[in-house]
Amino acid sequence: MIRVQREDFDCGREMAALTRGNTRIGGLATFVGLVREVPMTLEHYPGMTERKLAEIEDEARRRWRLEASLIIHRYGRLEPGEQIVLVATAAEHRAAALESCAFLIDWLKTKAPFWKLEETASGPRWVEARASDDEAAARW
Amino acid sequence: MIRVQREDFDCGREMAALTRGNTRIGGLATFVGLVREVPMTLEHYPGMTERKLAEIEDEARRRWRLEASLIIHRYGRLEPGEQIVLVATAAEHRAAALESCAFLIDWLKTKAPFWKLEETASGPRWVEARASDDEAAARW
Amino acid sequence: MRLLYFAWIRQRIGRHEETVERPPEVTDVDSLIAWLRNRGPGYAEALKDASAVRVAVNQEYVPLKHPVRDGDEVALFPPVTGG
Amino acid sequence: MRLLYFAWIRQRIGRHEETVERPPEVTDVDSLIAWLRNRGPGYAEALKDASAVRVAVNQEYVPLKHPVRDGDEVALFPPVTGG
Repeated sequence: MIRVQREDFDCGREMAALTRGNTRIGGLATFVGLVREVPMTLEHYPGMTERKLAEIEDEARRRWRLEASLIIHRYGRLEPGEQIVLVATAAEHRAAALESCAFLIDWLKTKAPFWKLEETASGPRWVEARASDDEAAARW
Repeated sequence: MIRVQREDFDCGREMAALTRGNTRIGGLATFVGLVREVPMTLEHYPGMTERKLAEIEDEARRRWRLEASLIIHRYGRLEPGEQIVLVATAAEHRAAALESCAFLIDWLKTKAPFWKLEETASGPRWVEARASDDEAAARW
Repeated sequence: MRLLYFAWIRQRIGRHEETVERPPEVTDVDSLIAWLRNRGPGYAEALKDASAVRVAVNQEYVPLKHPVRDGDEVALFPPVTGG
Repeated sequence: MRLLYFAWIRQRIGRHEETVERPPEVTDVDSLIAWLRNRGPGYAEALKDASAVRVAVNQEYVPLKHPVRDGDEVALFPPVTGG
């Protein structure tokens, strides 16, 4: 399941909804990305964003046997400490959940069309793509 | 922080408490272990359990620069779908959070003194340790 | 063709989207970028370094040699930084 | 010495803990297990395969050659299965 939204999300509620009623699930891995230090505005490409997130989720479900998965990504202006993204994967055993969760956030970072504009002390600054993110995505 | 308790826990609340007010945190990784299929009773070694969990957490904090960490492990009788364990790690960047979270659950599995008695259809059965858990713990 | 711009490419060009008639010499992403550079100083500035530009045609990432056709949705943007 | 038993070792021995006077021949975990096996059929059954037994002395995992002393807390249990 994927969602692209301006509003915040409730991790506990999303995690409970993801696993509820499925007692084949033995492990749930999640990753939450948070705004560090300075406010930022997340711009995205409506339409393509949903499409890419769904493709990435499909790829995870091809590579691992997952019982459930969820990606929520926010856009718009966010303050420090606010949640940006939630990735959650549930599987019978922990390895599939942990690996696919790391895979999803690594791929999302380099493939989902989002751009961050930070409000730094010296003015607005577009966050630059990092080579380490390409390397993290390439290892899968 | 570590907690060993009979009661359930609220993932959302624990995650929010872990990151609140610390805007150096850019990534929060969590793992939740859940009871699969059949009810079980978790026995543990009070005193040694807390000690071992604290040691494992200390080891994670030596290996990765973490802003916050939490291990909650339950004991007693649990129904299918119930939460057994929560591991959560927060760091500036996602790699440290994701890796240390996987490390904590891998080490906990082979080092924390818990034993699971499952109520299978054919009667109570002690869960056997798995070689794959030893391998997972040894890779760190 | 529907053209979309994001992030600092959008800011430098000064608009988020526009619809243009495809000139005959524009047959792929490369020639589209070359043609756009001549539309004004904002375009020239935004697109001066093609290696810093990522392109999606009909919402799929494509290389610079990818063909563009009438009716395509072509988006130009910097490397993504979400997550 | 305070002896603690967990999981199926506890069940087979039929008790969770006991306090015993250390006999002189019990100097390490190995000799403790040998001595316990002679305390009754439950003990013998629980401890027949020493390779299936894990031991903690004063809440630290130890190998079979680890010494045991008066006043030690010695726990015997199967491999752990938490998480």
